Amino acid sequence: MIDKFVASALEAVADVRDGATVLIGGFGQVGTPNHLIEALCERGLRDLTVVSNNAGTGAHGLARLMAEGRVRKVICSYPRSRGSVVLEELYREGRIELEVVPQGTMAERMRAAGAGIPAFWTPTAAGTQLGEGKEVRAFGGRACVLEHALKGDVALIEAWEADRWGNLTYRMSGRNFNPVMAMAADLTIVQTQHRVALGELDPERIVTPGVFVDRVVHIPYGKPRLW
Amino acid sequence: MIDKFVASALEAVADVRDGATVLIGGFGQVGTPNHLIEALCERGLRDLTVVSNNAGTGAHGLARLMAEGRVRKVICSYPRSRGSVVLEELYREGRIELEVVPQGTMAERMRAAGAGIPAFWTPTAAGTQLGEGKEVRAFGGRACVLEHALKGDVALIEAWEADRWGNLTYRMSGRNFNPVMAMAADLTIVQTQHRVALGELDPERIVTPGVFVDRVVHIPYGKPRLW
Amino acid sequence: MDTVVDVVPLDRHGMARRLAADIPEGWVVNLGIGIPTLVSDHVPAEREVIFQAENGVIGVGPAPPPAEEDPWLINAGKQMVTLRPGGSFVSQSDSFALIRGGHLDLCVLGAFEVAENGDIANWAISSNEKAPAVGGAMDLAAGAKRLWVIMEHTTKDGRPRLVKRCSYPLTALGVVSRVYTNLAVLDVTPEGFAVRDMIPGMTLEALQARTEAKLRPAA
Amino acid sequence: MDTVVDVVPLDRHGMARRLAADIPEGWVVNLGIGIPTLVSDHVPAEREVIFQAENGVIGVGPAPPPAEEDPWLINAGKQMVTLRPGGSFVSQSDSFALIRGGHLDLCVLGAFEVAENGDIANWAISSNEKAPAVGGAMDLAAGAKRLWVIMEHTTKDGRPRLVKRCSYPLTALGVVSRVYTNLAVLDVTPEGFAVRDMIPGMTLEALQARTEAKLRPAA
Repeated sequence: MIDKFVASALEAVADVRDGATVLIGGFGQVGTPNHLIEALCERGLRDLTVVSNNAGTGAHGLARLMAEGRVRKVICSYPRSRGSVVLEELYREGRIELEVVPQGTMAERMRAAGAGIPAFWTPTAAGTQLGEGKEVRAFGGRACVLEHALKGDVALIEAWEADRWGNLTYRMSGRNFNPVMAMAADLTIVQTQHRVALGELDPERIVTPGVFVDRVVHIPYGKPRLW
Repeated sequence: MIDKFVASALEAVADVRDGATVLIGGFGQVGTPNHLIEALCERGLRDLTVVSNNAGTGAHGLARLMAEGRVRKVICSYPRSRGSVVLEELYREGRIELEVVPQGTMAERMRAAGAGIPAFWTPTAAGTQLGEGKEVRAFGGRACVLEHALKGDVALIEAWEADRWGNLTYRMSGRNFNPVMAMAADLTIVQTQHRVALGELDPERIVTPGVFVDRVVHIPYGKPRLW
Repeated sequence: MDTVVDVVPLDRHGMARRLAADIPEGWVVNLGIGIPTLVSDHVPAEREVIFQAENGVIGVGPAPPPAEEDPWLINAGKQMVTLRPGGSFVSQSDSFALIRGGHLDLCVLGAFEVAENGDIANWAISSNEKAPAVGGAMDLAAGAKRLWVIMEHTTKDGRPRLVKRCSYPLTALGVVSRVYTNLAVLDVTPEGFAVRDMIPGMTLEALQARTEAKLRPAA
Repeated sequence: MDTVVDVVPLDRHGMARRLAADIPEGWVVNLGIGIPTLVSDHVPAEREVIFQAENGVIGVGPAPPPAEEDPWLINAGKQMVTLRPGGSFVSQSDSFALIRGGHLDLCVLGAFEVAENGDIANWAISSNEKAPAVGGAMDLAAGAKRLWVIMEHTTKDGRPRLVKRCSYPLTALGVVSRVYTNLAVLDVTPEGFAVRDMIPGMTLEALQARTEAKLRPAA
């Protein structure tokens, strides 16, 4: 019997390694796998590359991971959120690498990784600072830059419902980066608000098929704390 | 008030032009916009390019469109279905152009058109007959071919439910190419089995947001006839 | 610079109202952070305009009353919002497929500068002190069918924002089609900025004095 | 060619049964048209294997009894199927993202020929009489984590199908990892075909006589 549920967040992240590239879902504080990130902090890893839209607020989650010196590089679109002081400080002191990527390009690069596309052309960022150093080619008279797939060793995801095959649904704007990150990593780990029996989810309403999921932890966290 | 419903299939396709590229949803006979295709036949157009996974069976739908000489070129992955005699005959006689595309590449080329990606690299077909003449580049040591976005002037789609904004759901394997074609054309026309009030569809269960849809015709066609 | 007597520049809401008046029913619209966000407040409820947020909300409604706030439902500015009947949720990748694939009828962004060739600079100041943050600005600017900018006509110290060439880092090249300022509405044309209309009392000469790029009246 | 006495080649179901025995629980598997489709019948119901069909069905179950047939639910071979509890529906683009993105643990295809370097030819004969039809074969062959081929060891007139180089048009290059025939199971290794096992009574010599490529026993 397939059963992707594991007992705890710590168990779920037990084999993440030093130097891993970790995709972390969520937009703002919504749909963020906060318990999995805290568990990752407990592991005391080194040299992680983190891909996340935002770069953490306050002293928890991703901000804690960075503050404790676990992160060598952050790839994100919007590091400057309310209370994102940790990254600002590390960045100013040159103690962290930062790759700023347009949000849509970031999503598309992960979708490409998940869909077997090694690289694609996009007009986004062509002719701008963020396009510097990239290969340029015109399509239909429009300058485009070549962007490469962005693959994770691990993805940390928050879902609303999950069954033992790892089928997932999301709640409202908690969907955000979670489905695309789920398909873009070698090891996809999910924290879910609700655990449901196999067959309980309407097959038409499953957003992430379990095919993309490796482990699930049931963490009925409740409402996101916005700030 | 936004209301994308029109009265008839004929009205829905009234402004499709000679030479148009028409994306036609469906896989086998499931999820096929059969009434819209028949309406297109009535228009008596010329030089259409049709993009469809299969190339029609029997004497109806796409087979009729081709038999009546409306189609200059077919882009598809699997022209050889049970009863696909019309295409076979036209092809043998050199009276129709045929571009055979791997099914996943065909889907991805339309997804690229819908997502603003002018071109992408894929290992599919590299080193084969279907990759001949295409630009080749290795990524991670693996040969890939460059594939270009495939955009429609018009897409003909079958949905299960639709509301006046054009939000769509599909039924089981009737989903197939319909969502990707809906986003890949300048003008997307839908025939729907069920018409529902705005707000009746669960926002988490809408597969194609109305943003991608231009016109909807209510055609309670019933079960697909498999052959 | 000459003085224009009796001219009252639009405030933020006045600018948003002016722009909102030009959005027809049925358009799919993304609003940037800041003044652009105010635009939706000035579209009459009976005119159906579909507002889209980068984080996958299609059919964004007005801010909820406090009792109905739901932290699961936020917009790209991380503010709590509502969903209109007919709204739906998609992933970030599907949301940006919509944005980048040319399915937005309109995107409204704020800016530091707009150049007469349609270049926009709105994401970074040149200083390297702070971590740069781009969000979805480059995707929106490059992807929408129409890009309208809403901004003050000049900086606080009177420096023009409608310029010959942008001095700030670019967001996208040649994409702005119209600019709404506190003083005027201007189209970006192949011949540069064309003034569509001005606030009462404003003259083309006075507007030109506040603008680096050359202005001409709209045809 | 020598004669092997008392050897009964596997029939189609025997081949499918032999392959099914090697699929562990939990794998995500796509089965091609023809003999591959039979494989699912030989996976015991209690061993959960997730069968995927190109047309967006994940968790394909067995064929329905006639009373429960639903024409809305077909597989890539256009046969009516069922959906297992836990199954789901996705679009063709999401289905091929799954296939091409390396999320299939296994794809099983039929073939005309497999070469000792792992090349597979299964989609077209060289003749130009009929319209060529590729379907999803090239995507599956290039995209799956493992590609196993199931086919008769030789053609009906005794011509080898396990060859040094394919003579038919290729489907994908260097991707086959194992071949199940009516006579043997062979791994494709950097050194060519290695025989894992043979049907009772078959010898390596007799198998070699029916094979163009050089065979060696598995390590």
